[in-house]
Amino acid sequence: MDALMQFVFSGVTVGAVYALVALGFTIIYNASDVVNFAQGEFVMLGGMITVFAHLAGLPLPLAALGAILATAALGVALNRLAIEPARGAPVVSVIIITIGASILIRGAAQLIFDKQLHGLPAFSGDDPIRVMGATILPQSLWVIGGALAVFVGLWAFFTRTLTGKAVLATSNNRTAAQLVGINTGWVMTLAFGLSAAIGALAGVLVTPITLVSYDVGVGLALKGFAAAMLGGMGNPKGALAGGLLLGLFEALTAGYVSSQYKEAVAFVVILGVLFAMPQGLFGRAGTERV
Amino acid sequence: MKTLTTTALALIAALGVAGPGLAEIRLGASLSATGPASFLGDPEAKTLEMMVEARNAAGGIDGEPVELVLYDDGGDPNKALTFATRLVEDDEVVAIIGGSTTGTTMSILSVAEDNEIPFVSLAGAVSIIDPVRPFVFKTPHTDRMACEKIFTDMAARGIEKIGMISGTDGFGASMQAQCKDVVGQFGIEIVADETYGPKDADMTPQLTKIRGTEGVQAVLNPGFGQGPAIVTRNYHQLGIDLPFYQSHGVASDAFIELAGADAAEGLRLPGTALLIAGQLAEDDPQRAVVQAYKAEFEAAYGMEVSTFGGYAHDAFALVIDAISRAGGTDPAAIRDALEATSGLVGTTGTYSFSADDHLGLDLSAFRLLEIRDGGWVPVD
Amino acid sequence: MSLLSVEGLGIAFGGVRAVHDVGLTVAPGEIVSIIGPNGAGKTTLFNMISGVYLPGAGRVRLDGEDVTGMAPHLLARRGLSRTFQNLQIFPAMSVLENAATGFHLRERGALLADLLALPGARRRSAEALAGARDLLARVGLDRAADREAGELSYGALKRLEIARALATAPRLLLLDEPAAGCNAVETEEIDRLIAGMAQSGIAILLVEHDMKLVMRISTHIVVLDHGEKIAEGDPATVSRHPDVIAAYLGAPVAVEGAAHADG
Amino acid sequence: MRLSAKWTQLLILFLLIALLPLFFPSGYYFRVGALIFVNGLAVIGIVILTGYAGQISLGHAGFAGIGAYASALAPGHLGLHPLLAVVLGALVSAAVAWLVGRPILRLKGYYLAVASLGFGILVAMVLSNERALTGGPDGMPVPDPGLRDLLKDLGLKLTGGEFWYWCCGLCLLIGAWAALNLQASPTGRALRALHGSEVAARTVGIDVARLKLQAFTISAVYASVAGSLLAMQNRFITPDVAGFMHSIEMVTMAVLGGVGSVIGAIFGAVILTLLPQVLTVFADYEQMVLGAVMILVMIFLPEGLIPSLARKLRGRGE
Repeated sequence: MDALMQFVFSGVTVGAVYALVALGFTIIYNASDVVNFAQGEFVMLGGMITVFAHLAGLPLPLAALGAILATAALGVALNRLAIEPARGAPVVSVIIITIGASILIRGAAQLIFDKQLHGLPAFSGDDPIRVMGATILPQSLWVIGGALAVFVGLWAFFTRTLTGKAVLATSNNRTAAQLVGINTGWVMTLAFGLSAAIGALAGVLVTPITLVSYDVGVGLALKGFAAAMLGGMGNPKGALAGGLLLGLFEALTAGYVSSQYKEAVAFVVILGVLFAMPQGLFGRAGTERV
Repeated sequence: MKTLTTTALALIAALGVAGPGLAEIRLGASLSATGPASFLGDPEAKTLEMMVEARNAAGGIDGEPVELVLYDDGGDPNKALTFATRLVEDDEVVAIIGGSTTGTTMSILSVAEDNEIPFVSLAGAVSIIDPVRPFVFKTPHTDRMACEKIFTDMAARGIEKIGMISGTDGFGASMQAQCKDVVGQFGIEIVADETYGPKDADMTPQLTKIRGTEGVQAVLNPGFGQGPAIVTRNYHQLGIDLPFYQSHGVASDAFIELAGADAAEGLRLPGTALLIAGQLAEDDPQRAVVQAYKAEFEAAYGMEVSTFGGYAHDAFALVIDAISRAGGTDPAAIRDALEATSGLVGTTGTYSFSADDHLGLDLSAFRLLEIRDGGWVPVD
Repeated sequence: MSLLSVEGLGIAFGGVRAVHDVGLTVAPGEIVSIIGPNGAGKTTLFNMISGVYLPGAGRVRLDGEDVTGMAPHLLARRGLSRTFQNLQIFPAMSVLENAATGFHLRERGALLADLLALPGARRRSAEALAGARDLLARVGLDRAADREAGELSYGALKRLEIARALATAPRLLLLDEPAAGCNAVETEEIDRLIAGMAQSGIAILLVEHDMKLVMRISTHIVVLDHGEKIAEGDPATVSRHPDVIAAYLGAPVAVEGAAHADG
Repeated sequence: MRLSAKWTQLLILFLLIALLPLFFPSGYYFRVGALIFVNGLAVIGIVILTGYAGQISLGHAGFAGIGAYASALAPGHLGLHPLLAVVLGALVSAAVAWLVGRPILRLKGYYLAVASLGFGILVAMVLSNERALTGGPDGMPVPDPGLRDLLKDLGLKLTGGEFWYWCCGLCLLIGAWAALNLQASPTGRALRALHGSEVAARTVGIDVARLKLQAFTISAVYASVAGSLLAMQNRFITPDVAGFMHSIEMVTMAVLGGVGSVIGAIFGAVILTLLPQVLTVFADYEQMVLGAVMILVMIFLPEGLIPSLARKLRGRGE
């Protein structure tokens, strides 16, 4: 029982990390049908900039805020310079563009920062909290809380605010959105800025747990992407559920089956879900229009 | 179509131009300065560049300047093979240093053997020098020796059953296999054998399993990068109070910082003299070499010196020593001189090669260290 | 006996009944037209008959065999082909190649033979291209054969779709607004083309907004409104049917005018 | 007309392969050439899958991994001649592609991308974890096929680099020939048709699922043979060959050069293989240059370098 509890804690911690990355994917996808493979680099930048600003003497909250703003600005620039000019390109081209952006950002980061691993102090100390014989670190609660807060924020944004609905409208039909007076250029700017900011926030929150270096983005993006697809791309509910499920699968497989093949089991589960539900758990089902 | 041909020719011309100018003694290196193994290759590349510069400032080898042709293979064995070919065929180097990882080393190795160019590897696997290949040498201890060092200490503490948690990256997987291979000789049994991915964020499930395994008396974690730091924290988080061992893969001050001094307190690992440069006894043979390298490197780059940079330091010292003894740049003569190396003091240990030993280190080169109060303390 | 018979066909999207309880039959050589205002469910009906949508209710029979919900490529093997209201051409291929895909059922063969360009594969391909050239001549596109299909005008693409559909040697052809976007001359050509196809024994099911065309060539007309069949019969009967007139703006004179307005 | 276009492309390719060695100052250039040809071969597979049939795979390196490890394992474990091992690898890849492709090709766009990516990662993971068989992440040696010795007996003495240059060059020519055959064949037309419009393709009787599967299988065979060739000439192989980055590299080469064109895609392989070799002096900037090239080409030459440039030239001519 203690063991199961510990596996669940671990799964939820890791799952919240995945969910935070997956949530970052949803806004851009909702506004433009683009899956941004550079999302992992936003997470990396959030962590790296905070670390270096903190080292330079800024207090942690200020460093984190600066990192989030800087990364958001980079997200906006990415949209302006690389995504907007290629609007209407096929999926393969967009994949290549965003992967190119991720390689570019990673290459720049290794020059601007360094190739070393870095950590941040945990926000509320390192003393583990004991619950039913298992332990969890306070920082895990920060990550879980962050994922929930971002989820609630996004959910409210898309369903309760006019701007959020404008984002969805832009994704459904850009021309129609323009006709009803939505400034689609601004919507795209907003979407990339927000996505990058969420990614950077994820970086700030998880760095005390996972550590950060210039090349952590790829792994995080892959897991976040897989989690988002599992849940159904574009749906905040799907991102949260997909991330937590993926984390729990890995932890339980590591605990009860084989730690060596925990990721393999996770991927097999994702493949299985996609075969049964090609749009993911909470995805929009589309009818072919002829 | 004409444009295509012109472009192709222009590119080929560019390839040629990219080669170096003339120099008397040309050394080649292919290291993983970027990519997943950059924690190895980056300090290695920095070390080589620094040492070549220092050497030339001091007049080179017998008055001849040394030129270093350095390529970054990014940890990709396929690229390493291409660069090795380039070093041999195009740059016409007299010796090669490199192969930060076992995979890249195995690729370079075939080129070096075919072309009879001496090659000093910086990778850990025992298969590099066993069986002995005429032109292939290496400077780091083998992973097997690290395992032996750790198991010797465990046996001395009366430990008989251990749990192991290894990274699935090249370093962790290789050491895991070597440790399983030799553990029996020490009367120790591995009763729990877990792994984690190199980018995993939490290893409490694996550690919980190990803790729950009957009879575990100590835990060993072979790996490098963030994995061992996270394992160490999780170990502390779960409140496991069994003796805890890490590998030489994390032998650096940065590790203590990343894992947290609290969590790392009391853990042991096999390291080199570099980690305790300041504590070395006056009569320690390595004292002068180690302190000089540490001071130079830290002054040149403003970052902490690492065990891995030390491997490159030793490889360069060995090759320079062999060239000056060979009295020329004939690769075969350099090889013979390398094999005749005896008692050369490096940062890793004291090297003495022979026809059937191309590593030239013994277990005494490893020092078993314990982390106490955020610093390293030798325990033997 | 009729080639196609449809009984009680219906489908709903998200609770909205798009088509409800529609039945019709088409015999070889017959031209059956489906008319009705925009949104009456004509294209949805086509999509169900041709296997693009799975019907929620009812039966589709071809030669008396139940083919309800059968995949389109299997229906094609049974002799059913169609064109599309919103063009579905292959824009990156040449006009000739577009038409040649219609010969797929006859030219397809061993994959290996195609990879190695064995004589059999080359012969099949050459035959398909020759056949496609003939069909392009028949729809008046022979001069555009080597152009990229994406460059053609709307009306030309409509004819290209007909050529491609004809290439499958259909026994039943579903034409979705073949004359839309065509000028008067082109419409007349299409008119002749359809009549010719019917004469050669092909059963034709037609959706068309050009009422002159429909009245001229149809042997039978089915009128849909709000997804339900409100009338059917020969052109003369249908054009006098009060419900039809009501559906089309509610005035007797509006039948033809309305059709042009919303074409 | 089409036939002659095919032979023009093949002739250019042949002349480049045959004549470039005249300008090679050292054996290293043969090695680079051989690498380009191996990458080119793998990339032709992507042309068939993505360029012709319009399907995405981010896991094709998995098949290269199967081919490479077949070459490494089959001679020792099954006693097969290394050349037969290549064939075995191709057959296993085809079989795996057939089985995996059935379910995953039902997915579209990003969902197909993530499913194929998952497949590739699974293969890399198995190769990395099954240490007893594959040597784990450290890799394993690959036996030499002995063809060089055979040629030596026939009086043709070649260095290793030269031999693999000609061998891979020949394989690339054959691969390009078959892909060009396919493009103009009934199957190729059907593939390109379903790329244009799946609905319309179905209505002319094209069995879309089956044809996608055929394209996936053929492209897997290309990747597998390329993996085998790479393993045999490197004489050592690590699971990197099946890694995610290798999959991305294959797709990038194809898309950069022009995924709809065999020659274009091969040109993409040329660029991406040469890039790290040309940039060795600026190794620190290599990643940034690569990323920038990927973005810029996709924005300004969306069809890829060769087709976009060809179109521009044609536009100027008219």
